[in-house]
Amino acid sequence: MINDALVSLTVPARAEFVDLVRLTLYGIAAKLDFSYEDIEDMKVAVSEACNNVVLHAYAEEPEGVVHIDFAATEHHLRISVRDNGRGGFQPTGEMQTSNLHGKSIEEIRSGGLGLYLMQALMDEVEVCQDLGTVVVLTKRRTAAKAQTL
Amino acid sequence: MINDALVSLTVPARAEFVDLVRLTLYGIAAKLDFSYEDIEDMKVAVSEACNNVVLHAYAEEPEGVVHIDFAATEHHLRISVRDNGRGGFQPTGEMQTSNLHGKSIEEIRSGGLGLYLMQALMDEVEVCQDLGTVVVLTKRRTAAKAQTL
Amino acid sequence: MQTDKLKFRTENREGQTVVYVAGELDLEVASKMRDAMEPFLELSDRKLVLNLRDLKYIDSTGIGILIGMVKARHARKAAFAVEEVPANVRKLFDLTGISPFLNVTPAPAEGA
Amino acid sequence: MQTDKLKFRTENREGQTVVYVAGELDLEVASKMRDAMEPFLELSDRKLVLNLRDLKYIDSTGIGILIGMVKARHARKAAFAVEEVPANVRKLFDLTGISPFLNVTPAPAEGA
Ligand SMILES: Nc1ncnc2c1ncn2[C@@H]1O[C@H](COP(=O)(O)OP(=O)(O)O)[C@@H](O)[C@H]1O
Ligand SMILES: Nc1ncnc2c1ncn2[C@@H]1O[C@H](COP(=O)(O)OP(=O)(O)O)[C@@H](O)[C@H]1O
Repeated sequence: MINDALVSLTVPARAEFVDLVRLTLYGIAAKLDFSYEDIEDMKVAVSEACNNVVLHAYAEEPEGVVHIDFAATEHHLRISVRDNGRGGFQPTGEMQTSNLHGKSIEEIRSGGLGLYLMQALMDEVEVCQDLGTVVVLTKRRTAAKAQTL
Repeated sequence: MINDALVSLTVPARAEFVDLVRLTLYGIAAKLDFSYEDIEDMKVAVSEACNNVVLHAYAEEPEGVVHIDFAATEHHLRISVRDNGRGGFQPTGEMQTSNLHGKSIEEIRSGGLGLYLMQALMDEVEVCQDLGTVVVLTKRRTAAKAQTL
Repeated sequence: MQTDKLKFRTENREGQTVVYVAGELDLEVASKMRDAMEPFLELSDRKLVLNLRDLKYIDSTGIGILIGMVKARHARKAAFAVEEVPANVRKLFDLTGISPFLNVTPAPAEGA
Repeated sequence: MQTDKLKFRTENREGQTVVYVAGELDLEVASKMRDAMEPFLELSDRKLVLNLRDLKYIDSTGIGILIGMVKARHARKAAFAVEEVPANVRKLFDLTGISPFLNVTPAPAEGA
């Protein structure tokens, strides 16, 4: 019913607005009949992308914003998290991700898990850098639909 | 904390997206420590403005959208509901509102209650017509703050 | 539409049909509500009662539907009432002026 | 910040301090979490247990804080564990690989 619909949300690039992005995502994903687990996965992935904007995109600009576009098609929900910041990812090539598997307690450290989690939780993750950064997170709808129909 | 923050939401001008606007409003108003009753008032007023866009703003354009801006200051939450439709309010002067008070069962009829409710539930309602229509709904924060602090 | 946005459940009391309306009654589900109510409006020899205990949200769209129901029952000289109205819904009934037409009762009017 | 976004409650069991962490542990409340945990990290003669029964949300920010706690307790040679982890939180612990460091127990490890 809401196929091909586009919802856009813009919030200040501040930590206290990330839960608002999750709430809006929840509303959209519930409309699309995603399963509880898929919704939880997307909440975390989108928050990771937003956290990165809050932490890394804007140097000292207090006016920075995050734009989130939610595009639903018959088969996917595609969530784009966009900033107008200074970038910071490697310009090309493999995305660096890290996790704690196989590490000792001395080796593990906080940080660097965001992109790894986005990739683990979504079906597809793309990062584009142009004027700022866009992280595009895609989740398939098929499984969810099969569960509820 | 989130004073002077601006959150913007754009959704298709379709009935099934109005509850998403309410959800986002809820998230913002809860952050601002509005009381339960104030939040309920704002939910209805904003929905009335969105319903009007869905019903009246766009003739046959299936691609019409509603833009909602939420602007928080120290003393107010100001919610602007904007469309790019054909307008339809009286260009100037008093806003027409109606209600059922003092009417007989034969006189009452469905419809025409939206603007009346917006005015009854908000502290201020402004309507501007330019390229489309903007309805600006304002709620004072003072009472809410006094309740929760 | 989420399937659980607006739900109905019917209960028969003596001489009354009670319809429990639960969820959110807004523009999206207006025609669902109208369709669901139509058969009950016809039953003129029974009192029709809407129980709104679990109605979380209503706006002028829903109030417009209730106005239509009030008028349809009145035209048939058939009894109509509303019971267990939550405070936020009651506020809107009072503001719009529909309350006097709804015969609002606070608790189930058993056998009334 | 809503005041109820992240809440703590402490319980003393034999030889253990159990801290119940309830709500959403995200970037907004990260420093609140770190500040609240600091005094417990110092108590090296007691086992420190986080009960996550009512933790509704966590992401890499919160997991980063837990990594810090794991390391702080390890440096003091002091016991640390996590109990009653909800399924969605558990999934993230397993994905990131933090699980082996958390000594996760399903139910309260009474007197353990
Ligand atoms: N929106 C962004 N703008 C600029 N740099 C970013 C952005 N998102 C991520 N980065 C860069 O990519 C790195 C890896 O991100 P991530 O895997 O989420 O881990 P973390 O944020 O914990 O460092 C960040 O440290 C940062 O340098
Ligand atoms: N966004 C809008 N675009 C065009 N016309 C509008 C818009 N909002 C309201 N109107 C006009 O104002 C009238 C009064 O609106 P309202 O009081 O909400 O009652 P109702 O929508 O039930 O008619 C509408 O009937 C419509 O003609």
